[in-house]
Formats: sequence, structure tokens, C-alpha cells
Amino acid sequence: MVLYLKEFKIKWGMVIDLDKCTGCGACMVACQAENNIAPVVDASDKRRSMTWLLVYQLSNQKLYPDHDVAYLPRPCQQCGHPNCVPVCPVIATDKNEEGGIVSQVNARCIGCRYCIAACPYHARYFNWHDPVWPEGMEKTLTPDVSTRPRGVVEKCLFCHHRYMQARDKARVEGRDPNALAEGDYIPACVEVCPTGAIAFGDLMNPNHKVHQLSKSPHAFRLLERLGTDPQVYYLSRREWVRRQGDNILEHETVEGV
Amino acid sequence: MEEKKEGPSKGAVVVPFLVGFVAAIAFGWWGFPQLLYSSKSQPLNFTHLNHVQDYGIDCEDCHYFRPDGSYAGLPSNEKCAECHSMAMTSDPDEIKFVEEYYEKGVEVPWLVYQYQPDNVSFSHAAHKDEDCTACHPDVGSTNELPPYYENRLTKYSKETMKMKECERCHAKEGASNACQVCHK
Amino acid sequence: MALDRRSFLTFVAGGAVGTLFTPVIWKSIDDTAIWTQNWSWIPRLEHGPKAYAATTCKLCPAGCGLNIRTAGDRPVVAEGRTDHPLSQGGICPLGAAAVQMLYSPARIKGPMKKQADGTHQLVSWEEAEALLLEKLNEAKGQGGNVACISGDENSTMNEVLSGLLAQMDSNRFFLMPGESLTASKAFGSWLKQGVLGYDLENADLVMAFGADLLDSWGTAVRNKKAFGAAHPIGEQATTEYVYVGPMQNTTGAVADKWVSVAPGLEGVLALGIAYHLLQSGMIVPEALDFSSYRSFVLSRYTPEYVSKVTGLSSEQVAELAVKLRRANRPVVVPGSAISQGNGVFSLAAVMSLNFLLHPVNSPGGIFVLPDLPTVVSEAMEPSIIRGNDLVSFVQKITAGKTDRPSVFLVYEANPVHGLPQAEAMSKVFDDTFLASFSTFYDETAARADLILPTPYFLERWDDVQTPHGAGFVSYSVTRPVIKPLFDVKPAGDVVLGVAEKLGLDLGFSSFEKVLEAKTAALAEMDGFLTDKVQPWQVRTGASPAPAAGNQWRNISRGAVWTTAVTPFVPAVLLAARELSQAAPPDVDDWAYPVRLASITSRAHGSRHIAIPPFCLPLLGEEELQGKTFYVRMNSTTARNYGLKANDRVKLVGPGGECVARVRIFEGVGLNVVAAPLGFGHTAWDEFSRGKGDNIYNVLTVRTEPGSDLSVWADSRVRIAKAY
Amino acid sequence: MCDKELWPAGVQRCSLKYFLAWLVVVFAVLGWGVYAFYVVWSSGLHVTGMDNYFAFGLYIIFDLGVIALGAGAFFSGLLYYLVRVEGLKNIINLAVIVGFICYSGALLILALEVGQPLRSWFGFWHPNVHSMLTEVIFCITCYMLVLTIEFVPLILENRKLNKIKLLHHIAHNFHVIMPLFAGVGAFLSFFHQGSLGGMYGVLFSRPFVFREGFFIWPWTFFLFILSAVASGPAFTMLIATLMEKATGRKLVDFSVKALMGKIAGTMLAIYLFFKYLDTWGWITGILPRAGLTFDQMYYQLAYGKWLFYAELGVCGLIPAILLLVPKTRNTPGILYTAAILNCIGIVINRFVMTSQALANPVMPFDRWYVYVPTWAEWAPALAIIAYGALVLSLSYRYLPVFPQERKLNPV
Repeated sequence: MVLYLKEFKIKWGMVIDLDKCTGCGACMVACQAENNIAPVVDASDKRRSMTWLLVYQLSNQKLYPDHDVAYLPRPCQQCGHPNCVPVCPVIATDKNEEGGIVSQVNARCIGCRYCIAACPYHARYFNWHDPVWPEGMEKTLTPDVSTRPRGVVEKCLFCHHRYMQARDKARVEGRDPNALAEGDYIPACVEVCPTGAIAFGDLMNPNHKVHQLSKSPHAFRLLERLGTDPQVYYLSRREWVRRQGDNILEHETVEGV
Repeated sequence: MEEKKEGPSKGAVVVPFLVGFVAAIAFGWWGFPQLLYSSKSQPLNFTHLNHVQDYGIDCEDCHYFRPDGSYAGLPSNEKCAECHSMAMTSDPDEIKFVEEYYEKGVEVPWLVYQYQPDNVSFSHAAHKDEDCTACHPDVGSTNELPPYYENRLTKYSKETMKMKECERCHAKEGASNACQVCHK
Repeated sequence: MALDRRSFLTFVAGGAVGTLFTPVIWKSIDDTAIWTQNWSWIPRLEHGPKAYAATTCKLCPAGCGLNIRTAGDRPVVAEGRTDHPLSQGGICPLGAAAVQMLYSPARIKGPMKKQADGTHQLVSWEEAEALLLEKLNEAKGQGGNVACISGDENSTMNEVLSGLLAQMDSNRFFLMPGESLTASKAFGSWLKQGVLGYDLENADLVMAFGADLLDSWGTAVRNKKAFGAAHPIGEQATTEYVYVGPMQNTTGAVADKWVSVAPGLEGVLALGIAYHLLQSGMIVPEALDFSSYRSFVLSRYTPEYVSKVTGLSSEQVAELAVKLRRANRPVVVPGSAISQGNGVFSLAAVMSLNFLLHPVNSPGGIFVLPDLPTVVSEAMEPSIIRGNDLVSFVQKITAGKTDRPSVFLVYEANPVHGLPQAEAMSKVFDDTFLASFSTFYDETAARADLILPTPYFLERWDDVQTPHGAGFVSYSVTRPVIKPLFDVKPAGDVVLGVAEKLGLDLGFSSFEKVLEAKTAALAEMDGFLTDKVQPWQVRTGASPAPAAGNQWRNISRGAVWTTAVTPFVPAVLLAARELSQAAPPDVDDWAYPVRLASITSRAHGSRHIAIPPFCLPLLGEEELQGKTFYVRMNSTTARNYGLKANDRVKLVGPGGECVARVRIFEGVGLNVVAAPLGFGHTAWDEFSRGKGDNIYNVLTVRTEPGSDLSVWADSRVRIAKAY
Repeated sequence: MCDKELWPAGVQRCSLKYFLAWLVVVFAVLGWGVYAFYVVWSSGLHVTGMDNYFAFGLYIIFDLGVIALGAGAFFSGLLYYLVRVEGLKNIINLAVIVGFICYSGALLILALEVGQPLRSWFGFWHPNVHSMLTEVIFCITCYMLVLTIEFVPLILENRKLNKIKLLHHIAHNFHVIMPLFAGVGAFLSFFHQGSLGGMYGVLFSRPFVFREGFFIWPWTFFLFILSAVASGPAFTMLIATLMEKATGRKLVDFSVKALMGKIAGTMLAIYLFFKYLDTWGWITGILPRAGLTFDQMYYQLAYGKWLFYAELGVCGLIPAILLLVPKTRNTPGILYTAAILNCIGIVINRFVMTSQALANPVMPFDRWYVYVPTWAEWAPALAIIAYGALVLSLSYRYLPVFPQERKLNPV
């Protein structure tokens, strides 16, 4: 069933330390501001809200006082083997660019939502409403990310525009745009995180921190056994957290998941 | 044979058909563009050639890369006012710049022939070795600014390069044609 | 040829075929699709060069540095500032939403006067200032019958306001209630010239009692940075964080250890730990009242007693004591989860652990942070301001024990919504002239007779002096990054102008000049800028270069000033007398059997800021549904009161009640209900108005024996299913 | 006023007044649907019950349902024109009309379903050849053309139209080449029925619907074809019966209905054989490999196990037996009941594959949600049914749909 596999020399990836995430949500706010997502009056309608980055609360399901919680920020997992890409009938989404970011071009999207059905992470969002900013607030739109009309699908792109800007800066400075140093390109959520719970870099580059972190015995990926091969890794020293990263049958044991 | 007699003569069929055909062709290729595009002129006539030839200003003095890698496509009022904070001649366009724009603090609403949609992020840095006129009209070697045609439906400039053209060149040059290389 | 039907049809057919060979259809289809990228009701992007402006956040007291990104002079995004010691590149959700708040629909567009029908009408600044002048003149004639409430603990604005009051012979200047008041009651007798700070950065064990260190308490982002640095990603932690508090809030969730103790009982546990430390021979040589403290603790806070009251086992308590004893540089942080309403007992009990563990001013422990010099003539001393108890004052007025001021000035504060027992407390504004200096149309502005809108902090000059909970002295300036969008005026300028017309001399003509003078006054102290060396690094041996050059120029452009100077502390008092008098009784309250653990989170705004539009998506499905908010309790508590998940529940306190839905959350202690502050707004805008209920209404104020302080962090309620 | 000269020769129809009154009812329902179209297109899909969990809703379920039930057209055509099952001659016209209604209706609903209808042509211009949906878009559109071509000669056989020589010739020649279109139609139909199933089967990140398969086609590809073939003839037969009840006239000989029942029963049995195998493989293979159990796939009432037993037992095995045993099949009441159960079973299958597949949380910390359609979804669905009633009413009144009608209803 593998229709679609492409290897890249650069693979931008995140490693999120769930033992450091306080669930404060600064990343979610930064994401909205950076990516020109319109605020909505009733954001409690979670099934229609627009949260490219969403912080889930995980529970170890035990009663007080043995209870424990963890927060899991979920950006688009930028799967190495994305299910959303091959199903798109109009190539509005693709995984074809060096860096391995799954693209989403709203101008091409016809809004069939097949990709939303395909994504088990709920990382894709449909514009149920036309975006509306309170009067004047549209002046805070950044020039970097286009506004989207209703009726199209959108998602986290690892702040792809920052990647483009970093490449341009490298070009103007006479450096190789294909050999960015760690820190040249960082998504907004990573930048603001007050506890530094998110590391970002090239998973293929041994000089980047994420390369080693992704190999940690405490590292895991969401729903790894489905074969989506995400470029987002999570870290936790707590076994119950690692267990919740994937569906586990009762008799199955999880070794360093 | 009988059926043919009952029917109209060949000419009676062919002539209206041809008239309709030709009319449609004429409308489609001549009338339709007139309807689709509105013609606009630049707010000021900027004399590129004079600036380059008479005052020895380099293209890069106004059209330059910022240190962060972005491209300052058009000079701001401030840049122009380095020379034109007061009118130096009686040229009406120069006076208009000073009075209508600079002194009022309003940036000149230049019409960019090649303005790309919001969903496109064109990197000038990546194309800095190309010839500007490969995409832009050659305004630098004349003192006249050509008219600007705006598509009434899409609101884009008629000259805005279509994706096909970008893709063709990228393919030729071996550059990536992945969507997000240009789209944002 | 006549045009009969047949030839017309043939003509049409020809036209149709011809059209296929023209761009008409194909171009139209294509352009229609392109048109959908460009719907006129969806805003287009505006381009412009990218730039940054460094400033300091004023949305909560934590004083973080913000880097405001602009695109062609438009502020677009708030980012962190790596050069600011209070945030070090980090940012909280409220700060991240700072730029968009510029255009909040709740912004006040210009000065407003209350009409007879209770609505507000825009007026000119001349008229507004004339009215303020008239009212202040009346008050001046009545011997200074004016009071002021400031919601900004850290601004030099407090000097301007308290200076005005002082020159009108009034000393009724109050801050919104916070923990510096409690500290002042507990240690004010010997700590005259500063506050206590916590050197988290150099500690190897951080134990927070109540204080929600990693969300909203004190210098929240700096605390998180310290936590983050001590927990390098993917590596073993270098500093252990222990949270002693009522629930697995942000701090409890991520701390290395969570010890569940109901609100109000933190002090009991602390003295239970102190018992073990004292048993092991620890002493506080510099404390004058050590022996009475020692005998009080050893006689009363025996392991059995503490275990009975807190519900923790004796082993658990002993284990915490061992942790503290074994650590090289432990620091204990007292506080309440809502940064207010804490009693002297709780604070002094927890703080005594610090005194036991190490001398004051030792790295990784607690430091005395000196106050900065004041510049406005007759401005109240910071230590005096910290000791003024607003809630007691309001209670005295409503009880008729003191006279009601004829004029109330409220600066960047929202007492109508945010005082404990808010509904009852706000009656203090009946029959007075209430003037509100506010950026947003909050509940207090909605109630005010006169609204004097202040510029948003991105539009004005302001400053932040050492925030509560900091570990070091700091001073940084807030500066305008955009011209005011509306007809607003800096409150400092308004007050200085009115003072002048009142014939008072505060010594300055504009607030900007006050800040310049403040910056100049810093030269009295031996300070440095934090561009290369951070203040906590100085404590472990780094030596900074003294601040040089034009101080105002540097600081007004974003530089942060700090000093490592600590005042000499001859002797300390452990507040043994207050501890023994204020100790909570052993009996339980059966009328209000459930302990209320209030929550504050920066995701819900702050004391004077309602939840911003961009923070709404942060509220989970079980925090807010439509207009109803949720309170949390564990399944045992819920069962005891016949409640299930999603049931509507009524919380009744002695002073008020509110309705919420039940969220079963096992991270809350037994018989505790956790409820968030910051909801139930009635003014503001559509984004925050009418969502949830105001928990401030069910908070219960009691007077702590011994300290005479108003306390409500340990409020209790009755809960029952609501229908 | 009378429209008698437009009726097919030698048959009786109700009075025009009656007919118009009936049309008023039909148009009322249609009007409500048209209003829903307006609301959805002008304000967006937030008026539906769909959300970020339920990317597909009633629109897609309805489309899948009618396309499956409309499969009677291609399968009857295949059997009649290519396999030469002569008995089908008497119902083939109706099968074509029902197919036409189902497909055109489905396409109309699709125009609602996409968020950007003005861009829907991108599916042809910028196709992604890997996407099953691309296959669906191409095949459905092409098959719609074929159905139109198959419908045209029937229209031209209207008494008035057929008098025009040219139209008469066209109709005649169309009939001659009809086997070709039947073949093309069958080919297209096989593919898009399959691709619709394939759309779900390829979702390897949705263990509820993911299936392995043959080459690029997951097993659901073939199961959808078989299930459509099993329900289509039953549905066509039921429509014929419904029309008989509505008009009070005998239109098709019972033997034809029984033949349709036999075809449906046979195909249903074949389908169920594979479906059972597939389900077994799913429970013992795909689910455990994804770390899931059968029990985790069901939730409360809306997505309960009753759906599983209803689909594969009550509406699967039972109608298959009833349709295969000659004795029960030849009893009209049982035949109809079995056919209805058969159709319900297939609709349940399409519902489960769509709604339950999306409701089923894949991330362990995620939860179930229940999808409830709104009026904006029911109205267009009802409107398509009304549209079907309209087309059938007009066709029945003015076109010689049923060759046996004159014989079965002697004047």
C-alpha cells in the first residue's frame, strides 16, 4: 500500500519534551498570530475551531492521589508517509520539498476534506467560517502567510515562511541556503516556549540536537505502528505517557516505545 | 434525397453559422479582454532613464536586498525624499510627489505590473542572478511607464506571471517545483 | 436573408462553436476560480519591511520583555526577548496575544462621562479633565477626601498618584490586594527597605507552597525559564521542583513531585517540616524570636498533628524535610495559587523554612531586594504602599467605621470585578465619584462616572520595577511602538496636569520626564545592564561592567538595569508571635464544608485584563462550553455530593454564589473544588463577556487573628447540584 | 387542458389536475432543498453538522447510498445487453432512469459538499493520479454522460418527439449501439463503485476502514462493487413496485421482479461471503496490528454493535437466504421485505464506513463524538428524492418506460 515514499536529505523535525510542557498555551497563541488565524467569539466549539497547534491534556487515568497529567502539543506531524497527501484529488497538499514539510496550498484546495478524514491526528482544519477579524485587528496580519477563505483546508506548516526567509537570508549573505545552521530556522511555537520544551532542527543532521534526541530511549512518535512515520518526536520519562502515544493491546508490553 | 429537399438550402444553414462563429471569435478575442481588464495609469510618472543616465543612480540604490534577505521592491517615500524632499523642478509629477504624498505622509500607491497574489511568496534572493526583465516590463530603459491592466474579476495585474511560466522555468533550471517553494 | 427561427438557431450554434475557440469560457472559468482567492470580505496582506521594537509587557505584573515585530510600522506579532532577564526569550499566552489586544473591541475610544441613564457618552479631554479637577478640588476642600486604587504594582505611576494624594493630605493609596501586602504584615517590622526575592536560578531544589510558580505566580516566565534550564531537554534534571498545593495545576502537573495539600494548610505542612528540621538541630542564629518559634513548632506541629490536619502521612512529611536538608541550595517559595489573599500564618510558616535552611542573601536561597529610589515629591514610600490593606479599608467603609472618600481614582485596576466578594465590595463605589483610568472597558470603567482612557501599553511610556516574586532587582521601560489609535492620554500626564491646576507641585510636567528622572536616580545605586551578565550569575562569581553611557537612552531603548547590591540585614524576625496567634484552628467548618482552590492562569488573562480573543482557543472542552464554565473536583468528592461529570453545580460562599459545570479531574485533592478566576465578565467585549461566572463573588474574606489581615486564599464553599 | 397526446400510446394516466397537485408537493420539497443549496453556498458549510471530526457527513453517506442503489442501471444493462438475460428487457428502462436520477442527484449533492465549488474543475485539470477520489470524479462524470446517452433514446420515444424523423432516427441508432454504452458504462461503474470503496480502504491511518488488497486496490474496492451490484437490482425492483402502488396499475410482470430478486440475492450471497472473510481478517489482522480490539470500534447507541449485526445479519444473511430460496422469493410480500432489508443493509454499510470510521478515535487520548446532521443536510437529500420523484413521474407519464404496461393493463 505504500504509494508514496520520498527520501529527503533534510528533514525538519521537532522533539517535544512532555515532561517540560506546562500546557500554558503560549505556543498556540504565537501560532495564531504568526499564521494569521482569525479569532472566533465562541472558541468553545472545539469541533469547528482552528488550532493548527493544539495542546492535549493526557491523564494516566488513575484516581486521586495517584493521578498524573501531561500536556501534549500536537502540531502537524509532517508524516514521512502521510495519509493525507495521496488522497488529495487536486495535489493541494504534497510532500515533495526538501525538508519534508507536508505542504498545503489553500489556493488549490477545493475543500473536499478527504485529507481531514485521512489524518488520524486531527491536524488538519477546515475553514467552516469566513475568517473575521474584529475591526482594525486585520492590521496585525503578518505579510508572511496568506489569509484563507472559507471552504478550504489548512494546517501547520512548521512556519514554512520562516524556512523561506532563512534561506533568503543565507542567499543574501552568500551562504548555502541548503545548509542552514541550527537555529537559523525555528517555528514560532518553538521560539516562544517559556520552558524550552520543544527542540527543532534537521533530523538527518548529526550536528542538530534533534538528531540525537529523536534516538533517545524515551522518544516516541504518535501512532507509530500505523506507519505514518512522523517527523515530530515526543520525549517522556514517564512510561504511561509513552504508552498513550500509541494504541496498545492489553497483553502488549511497551519497551521504550 | 427527399429529406434534403425538405430541408433548407446549404447557404441558409452555413451563412448564419459562419456569421455567428466569426462574431463569437471577434468578441472573444477582442471584446472580451476589453470587458475583463480595466486600464489604470501610475499615480506618478517616474522617469527611470533620467535617474539612471542623468544622475548616475544605480538600480540597486532603490531596489535592494535588506539584511534579513527580503527584497525592498519599491523605494519608500523616505528614499525618494533623500533628493525630493522639496521639488527641485517644476515637473508636475515631482510636485505631486512632494505635496500629495511626501508631505502628507502617504506612500505612493505604485501599481506593480508583476504583483503576485498573497498566496505566492516570490523570493527575489533566489532569482538575483536572473535578468529583471525576464519577468518585469523593461521600465528601466525608458522614461514612460506603460499602462497597468487590472483583471476586474481577479483583481490581479494582467501581466502577473502565471504558475505555468514559473513551473516551466523551474523545470528547465532543475529547480524544485514543490508547491510550497512558491506558495504561502 | 430574413432572420427566421432556423437561421437564428444556426447563428447561435455558430456563436457557441466559435466561443469554444476563444478564451471567453476557459478564461472565465479560470478567473472565477482565482476570484475565490480574493474575496473582497477577506483582508489582503500588507507588505512592509520587518523590524523589531523592544519593550516591556504591562499585561500582568511579571514584567516580561517583549519584542514587538512590525511590518511597515504596523505591530503584528509579539515575540520574546532573549536579552531580558525576566523572560529570556520566553513569553506567556497573554503576552503572545499582546499585539492583537491593541485592536480589542473593548478598547475605550476616548474620554467618557456617565449619563443619567447609566450609559457613557464620549466627551472632550478638556471637559473630562475639568470634571476631574472640579471633583478633586471639592475633595481637597474636604481635607483630602480622596482615595486611589492602582492595579499596577510595579509602575512609577504609583509615585505620581500617591504623590497627588499626599499633597491633598490623603494617605488612602492602595494597590489591588497581592502577596506583598502579606509579606509586609509578616516581615515589615524588620524589612523596611525592600522585599524578599527567590534565587531560583542558583537553587538545586525549589519547593513551592501554593504559589503557581509555572503559570501565573510572580515572575512567571522567568520561573519557567529557570525550570526549563534546570530540566535540559532529554536530560536528567539538575534542580528538583516540588509543588505543594491544592491541585495539579500547571505547576503541579509538570513539577517533579506534587504534594496535595488543601489551600490554607500549606503553613501547617511547612511547620510540620520545620519540626523535622529543628529536630535535626537546625537553627536561625540571626533571628531574635527563634526560641519562641522553636518551642511553638516543636510543641504543636508534631508529626501526628500535621498528618491529621493535612491528610499526608508522617513519612511523606519527613521525606520532604529530608529533601530540603539534603539539598545544597534549596529555596522554598511561599504563596497562594492566586497570588492574593494569603495569610501571614501561611507565608511566615513557609518562609521560616528558608531562614532555617540558610542565611538570607545566600546563592540559591532568598535575597533582600532593595526598593528603587522614588523621584516624585511626597510620593509614598514603597514599603508604606505595600502595607496598605485595600480590602480592610473597603470593609471598614461599608461597615461605617470610616468615612467614604468622595472621589475614587482607579488606575489600571478592575476592583468591581476583581476584589474578593466582588459584588459586596463594589458597593464601596456607591455615592462616590469614581474615575477610571483604563485602557479597556472593564467592569470598573462601566461603573465609573468618568472614564479617562489610558493608552495601551504599546502606545505609551511606562516602566516596571522589580516585580513581586523576582530573584533580583530590575528596572525596564515600556515604550510606545505605535501612535495611539484612539483619543487617549497617558494617565501620568492627566494627573500631573490636574495637579498643577490644583496648585500642587509634583515636580514634573509629563510622565515621560518622571521616567527619565527615575532612570537618572538609579545612578545612586551600583547597577549594571543585563546585556552580558545576568544578575544571578553575579551571585556565583561573574562580574559585570558597571552601567555607562546615557542611561535614559539605553533603558528607553530596551536595556534592562539591575543591581547586585543587597541592603544590610542585622537581624530577622520569624514572626513567631503572629504564627502562634494566626494558626488555623483544628475544627472544621461544617457550614461551608468544601475547600475552594481558586485558579489563575495567564491563559485566562490577568487581574486587570479579561481573556483576550487569541487565548479563547486555549480553553479546553471541559473549561468552557458556550457560556458555561467548569469547576474541577475529583470523583470521590463528586460522588460525595451526588455529582457527575457535566452536571450543573452551584457553589455557595457566605458572600455570594455561582453556577458551573462539573469536570471530574483527579488532580484535585479530596473535598476540594477548583475554580478559575477571570470569568464572568459583564463589561469588556463579546469575546469575554458573559462567559462563566465570577468566582471572586464566592471568595470569602476573613480577618486573620494576630495580623488583622484580610484573608481569602483559603475560602470555603457549599456545593450542590443545580438545576 | 389535457396532455393526452403526449402520453405513450394505449395507456391510461391520471388527470392533469391530479398530476399537477402531486407536482406541487414535489416542488415544495424541492424548493426547501434549493433554499438549502443557497444557504450553504452563500454562507458556508458551517450550517451543516459536519466538523473537524466529521469531515464527511450526510452528503457523502447519501451519495454513497444512492450510487450503490443506482447500480441497478449498469448491472441490469450489463446482464441485458451483454449477457443477454432477456427477461430484463421489461425493466431495463426503469433501471436506466433510476440510475440517471441517482447519479445526477449525487453529483448535485457533491457540488454542495466541496468547500469551494467554483474550483471543483481542478479535479480534472490538476488531478492527482494516486487519489481514489480522482478516479471517482472521472468515472462518475463519465458514467453520468453514459447514463444520459442511455436515457436520451427513451426521451425521444415520446409520442410527440418520435414523430420528428430526425429524432426518431437518432433514437433508433442509439438503441443499436446501446450494448457498446452498456459495456462502457459497466466498466466505468465497476471502477467508480470500487474507487468509492477504495477511498476508505486506503486510509491506512484509520484502522476502522483500512484494508489490504490487490495491487493498488484495497479489498473494500471489490466489496463496494459487489455490494452495489447486490442492492441495485433490488432497489430498481422496489421502485417499480412503489410506482405500481402509487399509480394503481401493473407495470412489470412479477416474474421480472422475481428475476431481479434472484439476481440481487445471488450477488448478495457472493458479496456476503467475501464480506465475512474480510471482516474476519479485519478483526484478527488489521485491528490487532493497529493495537486495537473489536470492542473498541463501537460506542454507545449511535455507533453501537447493533449496526454490525444489523448490517451483516438481519440485513445481510437473512435477505440473501430469502432471495435465494425460490419459495420465499416468489412470495411477493417476502420478496419486497427481503429487498428492503437488502437495501437497508447496504446503506448501513455506507453509513458505517463514513460516519463511524470518522467518529472512531485513533489517538488513544482522543474521544468519540457523535455526528448529527442538520436541516441543511436533510433538505438537499430530500430534495434529491423529490427530484427523483419528479423525473420518474414525468417519465412514467410521458415516456414508454414499461413495455409490458399495455399488456398487463388491458383497457
